[in-house]
Amino acid sequence: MKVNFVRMKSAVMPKQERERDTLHTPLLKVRNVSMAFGVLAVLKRVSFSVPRGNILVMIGPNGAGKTTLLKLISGLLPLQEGEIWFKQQRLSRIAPHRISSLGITQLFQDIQLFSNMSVIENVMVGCHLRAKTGFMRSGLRLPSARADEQSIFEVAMSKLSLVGLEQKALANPSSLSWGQQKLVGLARALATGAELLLLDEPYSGLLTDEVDKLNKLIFELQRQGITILIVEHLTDILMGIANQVIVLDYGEKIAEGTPAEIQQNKQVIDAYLGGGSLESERG
Amino acid sequence: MLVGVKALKEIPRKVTSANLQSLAIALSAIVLLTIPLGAGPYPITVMVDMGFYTIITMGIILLMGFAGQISLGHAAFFGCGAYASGVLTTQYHLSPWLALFLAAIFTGGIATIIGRFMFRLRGLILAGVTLALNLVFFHLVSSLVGLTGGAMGMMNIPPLSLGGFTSQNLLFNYYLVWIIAILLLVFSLNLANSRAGRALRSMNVHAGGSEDAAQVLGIDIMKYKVWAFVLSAVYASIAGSIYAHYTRIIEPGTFFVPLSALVVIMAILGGMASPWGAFLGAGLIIGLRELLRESMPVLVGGVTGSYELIAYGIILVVALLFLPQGLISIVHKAVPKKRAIVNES
Amino acid sequence: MSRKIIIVLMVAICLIGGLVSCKKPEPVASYKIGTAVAQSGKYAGLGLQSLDGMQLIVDEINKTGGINGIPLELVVYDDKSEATEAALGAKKLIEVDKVHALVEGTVTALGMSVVTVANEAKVPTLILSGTALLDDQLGDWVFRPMGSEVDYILHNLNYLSQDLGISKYASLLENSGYGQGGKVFLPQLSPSYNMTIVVEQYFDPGASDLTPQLTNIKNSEAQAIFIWGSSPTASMAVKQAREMGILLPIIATPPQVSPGMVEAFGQYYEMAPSLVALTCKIDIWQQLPEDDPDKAMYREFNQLFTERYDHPPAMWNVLGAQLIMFIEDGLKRAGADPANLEEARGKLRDAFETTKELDLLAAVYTMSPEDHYGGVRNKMVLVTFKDGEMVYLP
Amino acid sequence: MNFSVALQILISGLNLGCIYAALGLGFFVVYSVTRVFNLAQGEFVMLGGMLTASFYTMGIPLIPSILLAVIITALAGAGLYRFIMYPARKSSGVTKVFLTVGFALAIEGIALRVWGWEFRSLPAFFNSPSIQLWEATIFGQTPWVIGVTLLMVIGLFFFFGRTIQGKALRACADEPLGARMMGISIERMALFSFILAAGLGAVVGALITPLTMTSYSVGWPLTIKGVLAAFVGGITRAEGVILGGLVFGMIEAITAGLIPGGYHNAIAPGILILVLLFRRHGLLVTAGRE
Repeated sequence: MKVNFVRMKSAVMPKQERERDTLHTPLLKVRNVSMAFGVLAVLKRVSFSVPRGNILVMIGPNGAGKTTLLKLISGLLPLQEGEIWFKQQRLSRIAPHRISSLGITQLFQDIQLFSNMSVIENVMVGCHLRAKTGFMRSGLRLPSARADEQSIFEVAMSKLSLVGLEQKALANPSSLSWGQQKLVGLARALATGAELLLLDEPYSGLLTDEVDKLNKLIFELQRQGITILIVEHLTDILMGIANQVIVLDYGEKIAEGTPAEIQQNKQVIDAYLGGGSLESERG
Repeated sequence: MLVGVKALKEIPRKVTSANLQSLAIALSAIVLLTIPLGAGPYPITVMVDMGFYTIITMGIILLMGFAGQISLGHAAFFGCGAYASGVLTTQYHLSPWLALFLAAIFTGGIATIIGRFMFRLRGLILAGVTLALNLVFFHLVSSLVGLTGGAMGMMNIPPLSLGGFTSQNLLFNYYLVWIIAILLLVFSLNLANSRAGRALRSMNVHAGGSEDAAQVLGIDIMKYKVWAFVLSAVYASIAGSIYAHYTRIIEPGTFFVPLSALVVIMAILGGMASPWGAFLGAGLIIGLRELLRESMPVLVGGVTGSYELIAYGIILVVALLFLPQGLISIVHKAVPKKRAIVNES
Repeated sequence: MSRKIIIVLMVAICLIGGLVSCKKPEPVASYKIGTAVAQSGKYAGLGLQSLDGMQLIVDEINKTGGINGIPLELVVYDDKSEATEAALGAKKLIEVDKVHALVEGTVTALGMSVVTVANEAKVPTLILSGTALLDDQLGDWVFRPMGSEVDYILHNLNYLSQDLGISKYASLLENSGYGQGGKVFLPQLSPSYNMTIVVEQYFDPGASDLTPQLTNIKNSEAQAIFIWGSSPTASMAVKQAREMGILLPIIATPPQVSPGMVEAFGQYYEMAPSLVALTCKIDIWQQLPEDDPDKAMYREFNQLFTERYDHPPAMWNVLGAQLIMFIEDGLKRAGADPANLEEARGKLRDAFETTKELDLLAAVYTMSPEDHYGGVRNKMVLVTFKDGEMVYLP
Repeated sequence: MNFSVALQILISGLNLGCIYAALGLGFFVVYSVTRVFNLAQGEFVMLGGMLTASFYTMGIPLIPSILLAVIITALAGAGLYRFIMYPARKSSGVTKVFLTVGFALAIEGIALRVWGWEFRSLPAFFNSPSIQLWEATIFGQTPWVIGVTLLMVIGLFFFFGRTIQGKALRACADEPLGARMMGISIERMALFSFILAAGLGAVVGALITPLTMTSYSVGWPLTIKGVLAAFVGGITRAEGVILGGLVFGMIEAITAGLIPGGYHNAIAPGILILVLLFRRHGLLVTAGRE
């Protein structure tokens, strides 16, 4: 019995359109996005675009609306105003899981690993979109379900070894260090096969050697063609890896450019850093 | 590093602790199937009842323990199966087996429709909606006298029969109920360690899951909630159909809120982390009831109803206080912890 | 530490629960009557009252040397007002306690739940419920020596049409198994008295306000109201009707004139035209004429009961008691050996089936192999209310 | 439908609505402080009714009877918190709900033991006579039900909105950590909420006994109705509970008067389900306030 009553909405593009989607058009376009919780405006007409293969870093102090923006892109919050385009597909009124199936996934600031599962199972959940086995086939353990399971497992293991944690496959996530948990979260996100990775403060709480490891990993992912959007309030670490930097302050984009440009930007230094230099901002 | 990758080419059985599970299934199957050899008809009757509770509770564990959604109205689905079976066999003269099957489909269909709307809600409010559903069901079957016999109940439901045995035979029922219970257990365990089961567990916010994380990984949480709900309703419906063909008389009072609450209590006390919890929880509560039925006349003599009620309430409270994770947590502690197999190689 | 103890206890409970239910039966030296009626849950009132009556008669019989020299034993379980528990209780009485006869079910749903069990185990069983709706379902081993609601419908309709000359009435029925009897039989039987039900209303047992229903009745052409129910709401309906100024004659069912209800609502019952109900003679036995053959019987029962329980008996006490008397009569005639269980059960069943004109407190019984329910003539009387008293209406 | 029927239905709905609203308030008080859904609330109502009726029949005047009943029931509420909910404060929400179920069962058993199965009643408070309003009737007890419910609502509003104690209570649920830092003892507040809920329940019990009579077994049906009323209006706000109770009562009165054949019992909860599905946080509570 095939178990699939997913509504095939406009979320999936026709194949031709997808092919027209060339490397030249940005992978992600955010246009005039505003967001308010009640009377509190969190984002004010923010626009930017991320070309394919870029690493975009968005910085801004706590409360600048960075996390909200990520949640709008991944669909966890409903878009109130403005447009978000992904691969020529407009993301509005699309459920988060459909957005994920289009190729966007997110690593949360608090990771949100599933503590009721082992590490490998966590990553296997990330492989959800790679198989179709439904309830009946799973429950009856049909050969097709087992084959699916095996392939999911292999993918999950490969992602886990990519982040160097295959030794911990059977551990419970809560027994890992914070840095290791971040890596598991990353492996889980990678397992979805997403083209755009949204990382919400991936560096927070990491030790120095873990930061280096993560940096290497991010470069490796970029090399594999994955586009990455990082949100961070620590700044100096990121300047080395970013292709493009955006500064948000109280919901407004106050600057955009290369790391070097941003470091020189007067407005950023005045408004956001209060006159201090970016280097001194290290927490 | 590479050693580890090699060692884990296959899904380790220990990830799913499949070896232990199969052993436990085999053992309990043997125990359950041999009990009748040594027990009189009364304990077997009690065990048949326990089987019904076990099946419904397993559904509750799928819904609450896996998907993390609460239901206080599963007696309605139990009743839905029972009444659908009853109506189809007495009014339309279908074969009881066909009726059982159709009843499950019918109940599943109803649960799908309800679930589609209901899971726009979350948390405790689901308890309210399911409770109200139970009320609606109860009053409907009590009022539809022509179809269901109303408050008096429905009688003369034909028994299930197979190879010359009918469910007028107690042992036939015993084996039928427990074989189905074990099959559903295997189904549930398979599910637990599969793509669908992981998806369910990933969104269980009460047990360390996260709906947001599940969604950004591509899981349609609405669809999975509805599926968990439908499956649990179908479990209850199957139990209900067998119950109807076994007692051959059903009345609305059986399918009311107390039963809905009872199966949730069984799920909590058995433990919601695993379908095994259903066996433990049903065993504990039914054992307790029998113990009270047996001991109270000796302790206080004569009319004991109120004492039984008091003792039952107190023991329930004590059990919930001291076993918040259910009996299964003790079993999990007793079983040696899984070691990472990579380290072994 | 204490947690471990509790856990061990929990497991022990499971095991012991299983073990004790396997215990060996004791040798049979007495006639055993098993009963699993409601001692808790919503029907506990009926169950506990009938138990009081049963226990009284059992002890009385044993004081006078038992039946044919063999003592009588009453084994009691609680059916918790649940059908599954009732069936389970019956099963336990049959299989573990090895009873010779069963008394079950204070309400229909509970009573009927043991029918299958009793017939399969071949145990003569009496069920206590008062509706005739399911009499064709009883089978070979189940008896319902309780009479039928048709009796009191006929009596009451007769009173309404002959004495009061009423042809249009309203029915106000409880949504319950008990009310279902009225729902089915009232429309069936009314035409034979040239009566029509002009409006049919329902209420939930436990409802607190029946004014919408009563307003509908008030606005109809009804000349009388037949209120049918066993919950206090059915009695409260009378109060609410009177307070709303509905001064139509009201006919009630026996539960509504039980002592507790009369105490609570008596002042409304006697508002003119005072309530009329058919009930058991026990309620007004003192007012029976001296030549009434039952008066002595009631006097004696009343004395026995009051001595033991410190309050006068009510209808359900009598019903419980007289079922034990019914069994006593059967056992006397069966003369079975209690040790030979199967034979004794068979003989007792046959004895029940040959019950002839057995005149007990509240009914006269005649049974036959074909009819396990019909030949019961309830000795019921019409009562009304006056000066705070229930008054016999000859 | 003519005027008298409509008016009578309105009055009946108001009467029922106030009863359900008053029932729901007990859930609200406990829920808003502890986030526990107390399914023993109906048993408090039962205790209140039974105790008041017992004291009253012993010859104690009405008001002292009610006061005594409220005190004893409040003690039961304190016991529920101190011996069951407090030790279980770290348990999951579902476990807590069923702890209250266990307590309720035990209370029902004790009531059956102590008072037996008999129904008990009270006369309308101070023997208030029923009133004729055009062609409709208002029972003597109905003004008392409405009035006391109103008083309880106003009292709760004042208490939660104006008094320090009440604000502290609310803070416990909204910001447990903050409340603790402010030096508020969450445990003491929770204890207080159970006492308050039990006391309110007892008052409701005394209020409805003249209308419905009471016995050991009335607790569960009342709990179920109270739960639904509380849910439909929005359990997080007192106004929501009141509105929910009134809506529920009104639906019951209308369907009881207009739907033939006993189906009206299925309709009220059915409508409630619809309300919840389309206004998922209850009638009053706006989205975003979960």
